[in-house]
Amino acid sequence: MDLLPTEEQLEIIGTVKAQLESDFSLNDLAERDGQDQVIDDTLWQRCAELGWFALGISEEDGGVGYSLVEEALLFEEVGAHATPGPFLATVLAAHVAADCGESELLGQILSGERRVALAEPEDGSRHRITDHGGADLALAISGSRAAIFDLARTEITPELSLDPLVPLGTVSLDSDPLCAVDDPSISLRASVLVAAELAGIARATAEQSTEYGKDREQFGRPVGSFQALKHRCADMAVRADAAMNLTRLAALSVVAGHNDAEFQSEAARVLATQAALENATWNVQNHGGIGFTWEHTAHRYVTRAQFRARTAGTPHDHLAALLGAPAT
Amino acid sequence: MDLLPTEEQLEIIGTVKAQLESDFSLNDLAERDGQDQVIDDTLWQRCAELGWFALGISEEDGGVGYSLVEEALLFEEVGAHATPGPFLATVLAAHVAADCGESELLGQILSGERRVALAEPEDGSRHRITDHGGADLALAISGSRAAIFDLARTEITPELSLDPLVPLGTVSLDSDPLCAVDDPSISLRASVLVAAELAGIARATAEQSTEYGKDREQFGRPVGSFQALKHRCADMAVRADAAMNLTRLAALSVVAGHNDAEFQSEAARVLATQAALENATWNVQNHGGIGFTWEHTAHRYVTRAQFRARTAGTPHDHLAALLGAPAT
Amino acid sequence: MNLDLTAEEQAFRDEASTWLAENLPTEERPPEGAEMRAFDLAWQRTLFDGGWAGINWPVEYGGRGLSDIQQMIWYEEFAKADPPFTLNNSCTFVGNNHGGPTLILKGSDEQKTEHLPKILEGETVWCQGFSEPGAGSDLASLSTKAVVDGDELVVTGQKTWTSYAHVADLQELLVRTDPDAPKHKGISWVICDMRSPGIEIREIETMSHVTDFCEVFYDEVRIPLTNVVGEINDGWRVAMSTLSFERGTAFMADQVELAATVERLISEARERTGADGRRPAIADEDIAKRLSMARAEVTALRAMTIAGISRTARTGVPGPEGSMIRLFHGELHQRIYRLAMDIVGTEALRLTPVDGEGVWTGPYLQSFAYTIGGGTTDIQRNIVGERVLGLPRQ
Amino acid sequence: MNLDLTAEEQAFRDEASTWLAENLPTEERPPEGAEMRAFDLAWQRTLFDGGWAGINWPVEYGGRGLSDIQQMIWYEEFAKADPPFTLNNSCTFVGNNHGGPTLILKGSDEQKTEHLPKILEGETVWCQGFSEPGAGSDLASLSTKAVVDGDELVVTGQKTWTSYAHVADLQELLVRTDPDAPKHKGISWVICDMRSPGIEIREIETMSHVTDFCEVFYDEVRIPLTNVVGEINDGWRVAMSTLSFERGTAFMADQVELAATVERLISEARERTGADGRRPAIADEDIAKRLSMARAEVTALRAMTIAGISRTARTGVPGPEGSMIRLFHGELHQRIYRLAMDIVGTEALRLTPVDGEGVWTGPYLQSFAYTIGGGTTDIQRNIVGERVLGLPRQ
Repeated sequence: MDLLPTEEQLEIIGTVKAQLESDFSLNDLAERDGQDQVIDDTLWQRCAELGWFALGISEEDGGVGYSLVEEALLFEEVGAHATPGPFLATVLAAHVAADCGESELLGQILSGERRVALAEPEDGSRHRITDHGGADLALAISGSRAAIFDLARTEITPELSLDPLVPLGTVSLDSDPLCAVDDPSISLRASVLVAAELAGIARATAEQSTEYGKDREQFGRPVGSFQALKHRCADMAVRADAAMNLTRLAALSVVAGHNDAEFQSEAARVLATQAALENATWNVQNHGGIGFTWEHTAHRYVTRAQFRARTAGTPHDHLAALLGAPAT
Repeated sequence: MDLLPTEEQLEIIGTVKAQLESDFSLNDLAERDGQDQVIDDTLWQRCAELGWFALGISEEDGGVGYSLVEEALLFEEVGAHATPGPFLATVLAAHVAADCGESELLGQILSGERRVALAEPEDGSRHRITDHGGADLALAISGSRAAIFDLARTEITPELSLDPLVPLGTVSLDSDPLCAVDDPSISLRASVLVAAELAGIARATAEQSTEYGKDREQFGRPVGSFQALKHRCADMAVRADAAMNLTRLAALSVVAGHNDAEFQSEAARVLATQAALENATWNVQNHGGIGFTWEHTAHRYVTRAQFRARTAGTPHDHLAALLGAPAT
Repeated sequence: MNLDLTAEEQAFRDEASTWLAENLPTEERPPEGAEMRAFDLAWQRTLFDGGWAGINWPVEYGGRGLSDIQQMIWYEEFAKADPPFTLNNSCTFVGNNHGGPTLILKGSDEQKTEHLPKILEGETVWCQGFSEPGAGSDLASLSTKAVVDGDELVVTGQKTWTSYAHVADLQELLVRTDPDAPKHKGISWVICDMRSPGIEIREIETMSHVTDFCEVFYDEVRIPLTNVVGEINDGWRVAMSTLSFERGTAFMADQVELAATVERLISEARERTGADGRRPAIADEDIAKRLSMARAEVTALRAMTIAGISRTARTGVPGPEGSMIRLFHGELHQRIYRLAMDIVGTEALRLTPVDGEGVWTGPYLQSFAYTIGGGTTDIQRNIVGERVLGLPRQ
Repeated sequence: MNLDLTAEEQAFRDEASTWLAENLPTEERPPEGAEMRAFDLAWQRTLFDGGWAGINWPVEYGGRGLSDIQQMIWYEEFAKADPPFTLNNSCTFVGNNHGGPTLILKGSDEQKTEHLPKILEGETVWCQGFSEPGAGSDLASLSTKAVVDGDELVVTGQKTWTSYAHVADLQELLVRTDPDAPKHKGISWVICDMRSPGIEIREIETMSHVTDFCEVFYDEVRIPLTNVVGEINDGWRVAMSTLSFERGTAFMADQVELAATVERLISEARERTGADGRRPAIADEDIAKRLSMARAEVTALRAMTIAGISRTARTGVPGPEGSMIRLFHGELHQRIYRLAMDIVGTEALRLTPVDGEGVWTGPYLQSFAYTIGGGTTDIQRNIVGERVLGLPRQ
C-alpha cells in the first residue's frame, strides 16, 4: 500500500507540467478569452502526440496502457494550471469508443483528429454544452449511459460563460448517437477525473497564496508572517492535501475494482469540489486588490472551480450519491 | 428611533448586574451542580422583591409597568452571567396569568411564592421539564396556546442533564391546566426573551475571551496580540453585537405592535442562537486547557447555550418560522 | 430605546416615497464612459433639485442638515422604490460621501465655497487617490511624493484602485510631503485637478469585468499649495477623520439594498426548480436554512446600523464600531451571493451583468470586492480587535 | 502508487481479525481509579500474550518490528470488531506511544532494558509531565526546575494536564536544568518515579466530567541522574523527536475510530425522527449534506494517513506533514459531534458517558479537547504554515 507517485509517475507529471507551463500559459491563453475555440488545432495535436488522451487506453486498443491513476495525475495538473480545453470529454469518449469497439472513432479521438465537447443533459434532449469550439463530437453522460454524438449538423446556441476560457452553449441532441454504452465505470471515471482537476485547483491556489505570503511585504514584513494569512494558507494546504490524496486513493480503488470504488470516487468528488471552491475563493482574498484584477490568474481558478463543480453531475447529485453508497 | 438604553434602562441593567454578580456567582452555584433545586427560596424571594418577574406586567395588575424591552434587558444579563433558575417560565407565566385574569395566581408568581418550571411538549401529554426544583407550577407553550399546570400531584422522572445547573426531567401533564390562553404574544415574548438570554451568552463569552487575550501571556506577550486570537475576538464581538442589537430591535417592534414583530422576533431568535453557540464554543477554545476544565466557567456557557437553543422551540422550528414570516 | 419616528421623520419618509415614485429614472444606468458620467450627474442634479442631495450635510453648505436616521430612511425608501440601479454604484459616490464630507470637516472657506456646491449640484465628479501598488493594507506607507516648489506641489508617483478616475474632474489625493518624518506624519491630503498635465490614467479590468477602477500615474504634476486640505503633513489625520464617516453612513445604502437582495433571492428560490429537478429550490432544507439565516443577518445589519446612528447622535462622531458593521456586511454580502450560486443551479455558469434585476453571477463575481476594498477584512478585524476591544497591537 | 496488501499484510489482517473476535473483552472499561488501571493493564497483557503489543516497535525491544501499514491495519480491525471501548482512551497510551518510543530512540541500554518490556507486558503505567500552568502553547518556557545535587536531580515545580498521573508508575518529565540558557537549551527529559517523596497529585475535573487529568506538584523530588534520557539540557530535542512520532501514528487509532463513528451516526440519523417530528433525521438535506461531507472527510483522513505512512517509509522519519493530519482530525472530530448534537434533537440535553455505544453528548463535551490537547489548533496551524509551507515566522 503506497500513495506516493512512483518514479515513472513522477516523470509523467513532470512532462505534463512542463508542457502546460510552456504551451498553455494562462497569460497567452487570456488572449482567447470569450472566443469559441480556445485551444488551436496545433496545440491539441501536440497533446494527442504526447499521448494524453490515450494514457488509460490499453495498448491493444492503441493506447499507452496506463490506467485511471495516471489519467488522474494528468488531470490534477490540468486543474493546477487552470488549463482550458475539452480534455475530460475527449478522454472519456476514448473509453466509450473503446468499450463499443469503435476502433476507427477511437483512433480519430486519440490522434486529436476529432475533438469531443461535453454535453450535460438539462431537459429532455436539450443539453448544456461546453468546450465545443473545434469539436465535431459531443459526449453525453446520464447515469450509467454514455453516448457519443456527431455535432456536424447540430446547431449550438452560444451563451455568455462565467469562465471566458470555457465556451458555453445549449444544444439539442436529437439524432442517434454514433455509439453508446451502458457502463457505470464511465461515470466513475468521470468522478475521479473531475475530482483530480478540482484537487489540482485546490493545490495550485494553496501554493499561489503561500508564494504571495512569502513575497509580498506590508507593514515592513512578508504578509505570510501574519497569523491571519499564515493560518489560511495552512488550511488551504490541508484541504488540498486531503483532496489530492483522497482522489488518488479513489483512482487506485477503481482500478483495483474494490467494493468501495464508488464510495471512494464520490467521496473524492465531494471533497475536491469543496476544497477547490474554498481555496480558489480564499486565494482571491489573500491577494487583496491585485487578486481582484482580471490580469491576475486568481479569478481563473474561481470560475473554473464553479464550472467543474457542475461538470459531470452537480454537487447535490454527488453528495446524495456518496451518502447512498455502501461504505465498503 | 434609538437603540441605546435610556438612563433609566441603564440603571435597571446596573442593578440586575450587581445582584447577579453578588448572589448568583457561578462559583457559589457550582456547589449545587446536579441538585434538584439550584436556586434556594431566599434567593428566589429576593428576585421577586426586586420586581424581576413583574417588570413587564402593568401596574394595575400589580407589576412594575415596564415592557418586554426591560424584560429583555434583564434576560440579557441572566444570559451573560449564565444564571440558572426558572426565570423564563416564571416571567411568561405571569403574563399568562394576567391574560387569564387570574389575579391571585399572578400575585403568587410575582411574589415568588409559587415558582414555575418550563414544560416543552415532546409527545402527546409527555413533556420535557426543566428547572422543576422548588417549582409547584409548570408552563407549557405549544404554538399560540400557553397553559399553566399544577405540579402538586405530578410525578417527574429526573434525567441526567447536560447542564448541571438546569435540572431536567420528563413529566406527563394530563390534568386540566389552572389556566390557559390562546395568545401568540406569549410565544413572541418567549422568542425575544430566549434570544436576549442567548445574546447575553454571546456577549459574555466575547468579553471573557477578550479579557483572557489581554491577561494571558505566551511567547512573551499577551495572547490577544496574536492575530489568530485577536481576529476570533473581533468575530465574537460582531456576533454578540448583531445578536444584542437585533434582539433589542425585536423587543421594541413587539412592544410597538409593528407588522414585522414576528419577523423581527424570529430573526433575533435565530441569530442569537447561532451567536451564542458559536461564541461559547470558541470561548472554550480561546482559553486552551484551562477553558476545558470544570472549574472554569467557559463550559457553563456552552451547555446553557445548547439548552436555550432548544428552549421554547427548536432551532429547526425557528428557522422555518423566520423564513415563513412576512418581511414587513 | 424606541422605534418611533418623529412627525418630521415620518413626513420625510412619505415625502421621499412620493418623490421617488415620480422621479426615479426608469432606464438602466449606462455601464461605462461618458454616458455613465452624464447619467450619474443628471441623477445627482435631479436629487439636488428635489431636495435630496446632501441630506445629512450642514445647511450652510447646501445640504439639508437632517439626521442620519433621515439619511437611512432615504436609503430605505430608495430600495423600496425598486430602482433600476444601485445607489452607491455611481461616480458621484466619492464626492458625496468622502471628498465632500472631508472638506466640510477640514477644508478652508475657499475650498468649501468652490467645491461643495458643485458636488451637490452634480457638476463635478471626484475620485479617490489613496491606495498604491506597494501600499495596500498598509496605506500609511504610501510613496507618491510631493515636493514644494514655490507655491505649488510637484507630484510624482502612482495610485491604484482609483474608481472613476477616467471620468473624474477632481481627486482627493494623499501624497508624501515629508519623506524623513515617521510614516504617518509626512502625508498631505490635496485636491488634484484630474486634467493637470503629467497625469496618465490607465483602466484596470476586474475579475467582474468592471473597468471603473484605474491606475493613475503622476509625472511632475503641479498642484497649487492652496489645494492642501488641513495642514501640510497632517494629511493622515485628515484622511482618518473622514474614514470614520465612511464607516458610519457611506455604506448604509449597500446594507439596505442587501436586505432587498435577500428577499429577491427568496422569491427566486420559491420559483426556481431546485438541484434535484423536482421541487422548488427552497424545499431543500439546506437552502432554506441558509436563506433564513441570511434574512436574520440582514435584519441584524439594520439593527447594528440604527445602534450606530444612536451612538453617533450622542457622541457627535462615529466610533470605531463602524468597522464591525463593515466587516459583517462585507462577509454577509459574499455569503448571500454564494448562496445565490447554489440556488440558481446551472444558471450559475451563465455570465450576467454586475448590476440590474434578477442577475446573480455578475454580482457574485463583484462580491469578491466586498472583503477587500476599503481595507481587507484582515484590517477590519485588526481595527475591531485593537480599537474597539482594546486588545494589544502586534 | 498501489493499494495492494502484501501476502504478509493480508495474513496479518486475517490473523488480527480472528484473534480480536476471540479475545476482545466484552465488558465495558471501568471509568476510573484502580479498576480502570487494572483493566487497561490486563488488556495490554492480553495484547502482549497474543503478539499484538508493540506492533511497530523493533523486535530487539520486544516489539514485532512490523510496518506502519500493519499498525494501521491493526487499528482498522480493532475498530471493525465493534469494541466496547476506544483504543487510545487507556492509561497505557503514553507508555506505548510516547515514553516507550522515546526510550527506543534516545534511551540508554539500561533504560531500555528496564522499562520497555514492562510497558509492553502491561506492568507499568506511564504519564506525561510536559505542560505547565504558565507554559501551555509555549511549552519551551516551562519553569519546573531541577538542580543537580550529587548524583541526583532535585525537582521543584508544577505540571498540569498529566493524564493518569494518579494511577501512573512513571512519568516522562521535562524540567529546566539550566535557567540561564536560552529557553530551548536548558531543558532535560527525565524518568520520574511517581511514588517519589515530594510528589503531590490533584485531579482536575474537565468539562466532560473526566477526571483522568491531574496537576502534579513537585517539592524537592529527588531523581537519580541516571534517569535523564539523552543528554542533560538536551531534553527539548529528545521531546521533539518523539512528538513527530506522536504526529505520525499515535493518533491513527482515533482517526480509524472516527470513520466508524460517522457510520454509526448515519445509522442514527436513519433511525431517529428528525427535528420536524415527521421524517427520519436524514431526510433533512442539511443533515444529509453534512453527513455526506463527514463521510468524505473521514475517508480523506485515511488517505492522508496512508500518504503519511508512504512518506515515512521512504524517509524513515515522519515529517511535519503529520501536523496537517492532526489539525484536520481535531476539527473534523468536533464537527462530527456537533452534527450529532443536531441529529439527536432534544436528546442533546441528556448527559451520557464519554465512552460507549450509542452515546453522543458525553463525547460531544469531550470533543472540545481535540483542538486543544497536544498543541492547540493555532499552534498546529503555525507548524503547518512555517515548517510545511515555509512561511516566515512571526
